[in-house]
Amino acid sequence: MGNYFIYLSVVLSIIIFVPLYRVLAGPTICDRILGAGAIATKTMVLILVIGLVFNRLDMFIDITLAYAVLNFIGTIAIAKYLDILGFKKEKRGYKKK
Amino acid sequence: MTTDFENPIVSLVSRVLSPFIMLFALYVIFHGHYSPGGGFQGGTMLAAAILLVRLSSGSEVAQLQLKRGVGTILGSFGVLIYFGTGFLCLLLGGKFLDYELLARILPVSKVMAHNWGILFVEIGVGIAVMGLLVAIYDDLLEGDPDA
Amino acid sequence: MDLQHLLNLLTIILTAAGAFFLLVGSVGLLRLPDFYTRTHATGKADTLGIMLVITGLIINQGISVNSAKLLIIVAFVGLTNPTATNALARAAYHLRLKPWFKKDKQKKSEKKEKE
Amino acid sequence: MKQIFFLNSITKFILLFGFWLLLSGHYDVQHISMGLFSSLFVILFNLKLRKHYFYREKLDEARAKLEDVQPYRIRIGRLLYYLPWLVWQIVVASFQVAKVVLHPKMPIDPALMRFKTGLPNTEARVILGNSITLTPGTITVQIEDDEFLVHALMDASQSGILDGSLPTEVAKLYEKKPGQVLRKEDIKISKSNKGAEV
Repeated sequence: MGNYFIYLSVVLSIIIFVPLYRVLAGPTICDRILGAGAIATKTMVLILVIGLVFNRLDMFIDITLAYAVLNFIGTIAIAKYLDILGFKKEKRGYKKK
Repeated sequence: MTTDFENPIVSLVSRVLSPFIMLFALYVIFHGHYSPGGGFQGGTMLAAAILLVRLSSGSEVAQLQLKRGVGTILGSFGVLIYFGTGFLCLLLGGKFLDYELLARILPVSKVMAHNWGILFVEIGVGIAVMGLLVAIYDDLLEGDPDA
Repeated sequence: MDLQHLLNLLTIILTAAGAFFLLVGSVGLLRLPDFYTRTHATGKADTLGIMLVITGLIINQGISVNSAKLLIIVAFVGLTNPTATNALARAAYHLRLKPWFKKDKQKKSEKKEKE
Repeated sequence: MKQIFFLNSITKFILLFGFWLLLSGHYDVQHISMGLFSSLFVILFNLKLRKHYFYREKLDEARAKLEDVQPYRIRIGRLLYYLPWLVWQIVVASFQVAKVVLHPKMPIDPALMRFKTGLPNTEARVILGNSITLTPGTITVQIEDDEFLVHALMDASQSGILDGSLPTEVAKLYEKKPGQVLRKEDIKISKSNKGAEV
């Protein structure tokens, strides 16, 4: 059972690299942020599994919660910035017409 | 102005989550010596909970939670708590932040005095970090009509 | 085959299934054609993946404080993941990101064939 | 109204304190008193914000006055049925996405749908929006007042909205016998960038 979780953490850390392609190549900025969010989700799982490997799950759960909160707030902040950017673009377009 | 950008989903979810994030931050501050964390991390999470409401509901509405000028004052106050605890130990005849001497004023044993001293310092650091982070956010947005 | 073995087996199945869905979410992120369709991959497959892995860990831990905390993480992710997805989708819509449609694609290929 | 607010605050306090007890693994006098203090602090800190009525809630209030009904409150019993149902929907959704993603030809046919619902308040709309995001093949892009803009991945995934089962399920969280939540004539589906009002 102990070995299984080590293998699982290795597999998860390989999976993390898959969305990295979208972050590097993504045609628009939204794609990049989506990829970053996907990486964050997988990192949360990885932290939990590593906590089980080290037998200190109680400690790592707190770290996961903090990570989840900061990930959520970061995504919301960037989304709001892009949202306002879109609104401003729209208004400029209407003025030209 | 803020109603144009208002996203009901984000606004309502953040309002529901913000108190819980705040409580989690206080848990991180108060349990600094059992689990990872302490004053600085807890203060950051507290600031995150406040900034979440500021981001989602607009700066004007969020003044109801924490007013604009208060951030700087809270930051100074936190530093005051930290240094106050340290200097109290100095006044009692020990070194800076020599917690065990607090047992002379507080009606507790030396070990418990050590515990309480660390707690005071962490609360001070937490308040200072929270206040200053919120103050930085507010100062960056000063005069921005879209905030 | 006693109870402990059964629970271990259940943990392994659930966590492996969760890892599979996390992989599916990532592959979807690579293969799907535009931003809006990619949000489908992360918004759903990732949520189920994290839920499955955490359910496996809860079974591994039994009834304890840790399990309750893990449940809190599930609730938190279940609430925030769709919210963040929606916030990003809305931002993309206001940035005038054009969605990908099957018909438009077909028309383009027909034009190319005519030329 | 004041009484309801007071009761709400007490419920919130109990919820927060329960959350503290779950988080903190130490059950002695010092830590529990810290928990009581923290929960009280959080309640007092957010008191003014919770009294504030937001833009959309003002609209809901005005409409409730117009139709002369009590403001709706969520039914806990129904929620206990709704959540497992939603989890099942998430499982189905993920299998569908997995099938589409791993299929060599990727049989997708995206569409944008606009529709209006007769849900009673903002809370209900937010629950519906997040549920749509979690259920098979659909994602909420925008909610404007009553109008939802939804992106659907496949034709098959539109059925949950087209037959109105999901909005009705959400409406049942607030009323025992909801009227017609969704009218079929109101649903607009666009499958092309040309001629769409995007």
